[in-house]
Amino acid sequence: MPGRTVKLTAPDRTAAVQSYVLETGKGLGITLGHFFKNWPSRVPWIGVGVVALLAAAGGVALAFGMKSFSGRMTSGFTGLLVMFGGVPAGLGLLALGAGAYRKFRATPAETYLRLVPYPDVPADYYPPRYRGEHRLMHREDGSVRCVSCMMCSTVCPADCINIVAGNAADPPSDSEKVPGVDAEKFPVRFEIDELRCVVCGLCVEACPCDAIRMDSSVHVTAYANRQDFVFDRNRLMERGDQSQAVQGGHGPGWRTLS
Amino acid sequence: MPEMQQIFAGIAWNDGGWIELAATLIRAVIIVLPVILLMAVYTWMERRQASFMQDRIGPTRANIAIAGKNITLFGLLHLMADGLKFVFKEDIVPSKANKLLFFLAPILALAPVVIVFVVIPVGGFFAYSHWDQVLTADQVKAYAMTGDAFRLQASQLEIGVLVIFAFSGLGVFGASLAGYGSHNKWALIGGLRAAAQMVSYEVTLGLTVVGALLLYGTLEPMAIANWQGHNIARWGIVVQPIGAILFLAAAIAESKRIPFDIPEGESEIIGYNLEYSGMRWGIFFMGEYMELVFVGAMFATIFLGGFHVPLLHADGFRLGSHHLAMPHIAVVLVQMLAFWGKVVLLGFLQIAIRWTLPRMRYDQLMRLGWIGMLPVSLANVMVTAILLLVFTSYNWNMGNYWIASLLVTLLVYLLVVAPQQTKTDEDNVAHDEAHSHGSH
Amino acid sequence: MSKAALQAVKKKFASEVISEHSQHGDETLVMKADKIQAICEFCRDDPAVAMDMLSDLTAVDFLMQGRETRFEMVYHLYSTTKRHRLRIKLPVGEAKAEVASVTGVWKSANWMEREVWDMYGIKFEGHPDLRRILLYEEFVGHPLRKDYPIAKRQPLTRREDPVENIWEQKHILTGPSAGAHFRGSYDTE
Amino acid sequence: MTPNSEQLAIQERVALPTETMTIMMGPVHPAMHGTVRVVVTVDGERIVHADVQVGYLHRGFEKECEGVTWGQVFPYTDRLNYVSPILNNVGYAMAVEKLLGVEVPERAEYIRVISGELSRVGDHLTCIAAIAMEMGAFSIFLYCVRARDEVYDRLEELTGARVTHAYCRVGGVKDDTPDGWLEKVRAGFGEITGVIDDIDGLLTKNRIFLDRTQGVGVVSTADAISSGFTGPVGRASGIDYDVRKDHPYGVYDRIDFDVPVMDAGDTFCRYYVRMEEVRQSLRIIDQAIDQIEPGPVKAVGAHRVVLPSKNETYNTIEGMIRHFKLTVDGIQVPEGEAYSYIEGGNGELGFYCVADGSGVPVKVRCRPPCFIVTGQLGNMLVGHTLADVVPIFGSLNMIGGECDR
Repeated sequence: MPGRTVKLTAPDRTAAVQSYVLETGKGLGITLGHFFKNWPSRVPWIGVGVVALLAAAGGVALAFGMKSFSGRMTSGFTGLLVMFGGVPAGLGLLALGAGAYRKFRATPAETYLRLVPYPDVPADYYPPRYRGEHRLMHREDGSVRCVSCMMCSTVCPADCINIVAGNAADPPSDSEKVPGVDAEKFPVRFEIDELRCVVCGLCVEACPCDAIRMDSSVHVTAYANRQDFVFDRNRLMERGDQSQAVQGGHGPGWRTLS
Repeated sequence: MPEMQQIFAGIAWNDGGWIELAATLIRAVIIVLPVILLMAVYTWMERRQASFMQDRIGPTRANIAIAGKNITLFGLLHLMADGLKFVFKEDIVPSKANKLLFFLAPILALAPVVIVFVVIPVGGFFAYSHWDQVLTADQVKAYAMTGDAFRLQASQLEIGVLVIFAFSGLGVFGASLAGYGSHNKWALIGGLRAAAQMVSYEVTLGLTVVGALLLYGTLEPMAIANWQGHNIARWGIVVQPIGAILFLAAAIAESKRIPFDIPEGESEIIGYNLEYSGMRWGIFFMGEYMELVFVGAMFATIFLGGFHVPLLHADGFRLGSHHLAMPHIAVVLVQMLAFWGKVVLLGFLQIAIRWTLPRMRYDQLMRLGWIGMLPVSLANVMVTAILLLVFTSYNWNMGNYWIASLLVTLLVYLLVVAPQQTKTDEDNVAHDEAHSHGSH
Repeated sequence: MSKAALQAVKKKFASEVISEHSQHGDETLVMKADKIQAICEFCRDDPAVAMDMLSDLTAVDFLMQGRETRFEMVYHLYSTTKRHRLRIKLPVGEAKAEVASVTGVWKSANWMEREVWDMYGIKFEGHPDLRRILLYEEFVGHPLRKDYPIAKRQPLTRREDPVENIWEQKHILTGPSAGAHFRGSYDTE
Repeated sequence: MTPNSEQLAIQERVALPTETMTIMMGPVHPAMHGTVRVVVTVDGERIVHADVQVGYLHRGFEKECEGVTWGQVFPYTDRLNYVSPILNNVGYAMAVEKLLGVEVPERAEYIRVISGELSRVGDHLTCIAAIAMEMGAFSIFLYCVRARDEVYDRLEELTGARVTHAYCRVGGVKDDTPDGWLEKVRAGFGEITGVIDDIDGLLTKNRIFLDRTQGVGVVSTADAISSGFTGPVGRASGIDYDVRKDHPYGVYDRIDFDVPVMDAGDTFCRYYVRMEEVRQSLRIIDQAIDQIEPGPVKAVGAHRVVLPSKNETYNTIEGMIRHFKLTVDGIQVPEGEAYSYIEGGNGELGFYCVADGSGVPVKVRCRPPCFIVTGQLGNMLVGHTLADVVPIFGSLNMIGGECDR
């Protein structure tokens, strides 16, 4: 058995540790390092630069205004110009440069920010396997694929699926029966209580005809009313599209799950 | 009461007296208004800076929709949203609370912090009738003598620093009465902790500046700022490094922020202001950020040259023989900006410290205050006194004082701080052994 | 590995052993419940056994299996020095659901015995603090007993509170039947 | 005459009569995550008695298990230790496999190891975050959350859910890894080690943190053994016991990793051991990714255990019948009992299953490491100050879902 047991020892309490100050400084270095890495990416540098240049222009105007207002300003005007106009202008140019740099070089990916401002920016990070709200798949003719076999409601550990089966009208004769379309049973009611659902995905695994899926990439949103969380058949079918799984034989684009 | 008479004698109740009164009011407004504004900005800064230190983007929700776009102004609108929330939130008073103390506590927490700003100079003298001319320091002084200059300080008190400590010491009543009056065990613990902590650190806070005050030879904040002046080698942080660090630590402890936020300790005891809600809580909140401004202003005045800017003389920037002359108004404006800039920078530092360090424990805090910081600050006072004596008796150039002070700082560290640290360590061990026996 | 431990315990307490097995490699001794404290002390102190850790302690209700003794206490012992395990099982009857506590032998038994008391209603003699642990004091019954209905609800009220009955009528008698397949949460048409 | 210390103590007591105060710490308290109540009796700041009350998150896991089939238990196990659900999944699956005697394919074992170790990283990061946050170092909490998000993103891609994965099945795992997933896992190491190094720099030598944690909540080795401590908490107290090393399951015997052990048994050790274990977990994942080979992820030929592939279900009558039988009746587990244990996030996570030959368990007992550790919390607190409750509690990483089940 490779590897071993390693005895770890706590760090020595050297004078540097004991004096608080050095380690505090080091800590500040780390956190402020994060600050200075994240902060510049969130500053609208070009806007800042424009504002600073406008301020510089205002400063220059103010300096000239002072001179004309006073009428006796004989010396020191250069300094006034430098402080009121030159310094903001220099800072503004720096900001513009930073903005240009950021626009063409640095990206937010170089920072530590890993955020999706979710409600403002729709999340597009759902992986293909993400289990979201349920949906019911369709047949070619747009009817529901579900045959009311009750597998999903049986396997559901949360008891959240309620199915009432109904008998489809028999086709006039066996020869007119379309395999996989004319099923004997179909769900009269198919309800899922998303509030009870624990999003385990066992129903999808249990479905023998690819009728129920959770790959809608929508996670259950909030509703004001509890009753709104009970999704009925039509609502579940709205998200669904035609399944390419074919009962009784391989069809085109066969969807293999495992 | 001769003292009272003396104080009132200072105001001559004639025509000139009314002008003086009006001028004081104007000064008060110029100084307190930025403080309140800065306090509001700090609440924003704390959110925003913390968010970037923690890899977040901070407040984004409060916004104004203009033409279909949500204007958030970098989260600045949260200030307004907060204010509105505080005002309109239900004000809950616990039924068993001591009503008088409960109502009094927020006021006592906020008022003293505002008062201390009266003695803090945000700039030098503004010779308003000669605002457009290049004035030398002597000229400004002369105008100040004749009353032709406006003092950028609400009140010039010879005992300025003492006034500051006196009023900031009153802040303890706010916290401890809030804890006592709330009729809540957690709040009570918070209040008790606040009382003990703030009283203890008041001592250290006072002693850490004594070294600096010995050098400056005055208690008047404007004079303190002027002693340091535009020469960075004379600034308090250079000539009194130990004093500066200890002062900052003690001041953070006074303002009850991490690592010294024992009275509040959000995750342990929710704090002395646990039972407060609405604007009453908002006042505590304001007081806390006001203290942030106050600590910055104090530190800037005593250790960072106050409103002075390096190389900026009364008549403009001077470096060697180069001279960039500036009219008086420009110098005054730059100095005021520099002062507030220093305060904001210190606010930045305090916020950074808050979001970096863990919190101390109550007994460790006390140990640090009484047997860590107090002896060191005493040693600092002694060393400063001896050095000062040597410098003055041999008539050495005070311009070189900073070299000596840095050397001695090192010496103080080796002789006083280092042994002290090992000692507290042993204490810790003994203490912990006692614990482990108790627990198992 | 633990065969030796099993043999050692068997040798010492031969009269106590009801049966033994090594199903799936887990050495198990089924013993009489009377001397459990002595057995555990021996297991802990005997150098050949050296079970210094009580890994797990639980009970099983065999009501549905129709055994003579309804409950079975299960002790999983582990030795941190010898790295072996032993399972000791004690049949406990329903009439006198009482076992001696092993809190004196291992500290970890304290909460686990409280849990067994809470869930199965098996009393532990000599336990220093036998209170309910996961459930509240007002709870009626012991929920892990097989005759406790899985869907039964108890309001968080005092025992004597008449509201309880109303609750039961409203929520249990007309609620979904538990345990059956093809379950539906809602009334079907 | 100068009074001796005893007389002084008496004098003090007479002059300053003190009274203890009982405080309810929790269940709604910012630091009592997972809702637990500690009724502390304090003398000033010093705790003289502490009664820990759990059960606020009790959902009747074992009772629920007795009403469902063996396969339906997986979603419940997710909710035991909800910061490392895969480990619970694996633990339960192994117990049932032990009862059935099913051989798990090698690839499934590797996937279990990789996803399990990812879960462990998430678990430890959560604990470190909690310790730091409860001492006011909020930044560290958020750094940990960022690193944990990396873990969650990978697990989401693998399992389809961020927290409640329901990923393992008896006899294997639900699905094979997505394309390129293993490389993605490895690419995410930088994020996690970066955060761990940052935390190291911020806390490990920070005297405030050391003072708050060293010598606080000490558990001696003997006490820890008697209390049944395992996992990081046990190893911090000097118990050299790691199920992965001492009773290797899965493919851990082919992987080289270290087990960190410390002696002092205080809060700092528990923090430090976890930091090292995160690094070791990354090492394990790295090697497992190197060793993993293509292959099936569900037991081959175990028709009575593993659901048939969708291909079979859709197209063959045998597959359809097997599918229906397994879904309705569940896996028919032969009569017997088994105790299977793995190294969970907080220690030995055992599952004791009793079967009577039907598709429904007689008993599924989870041996929750959190519950056993929390059992000693009361003893650990006595003698410390009120402020110490929080870091000690945080360092035990009590997860409400696992403790209360």
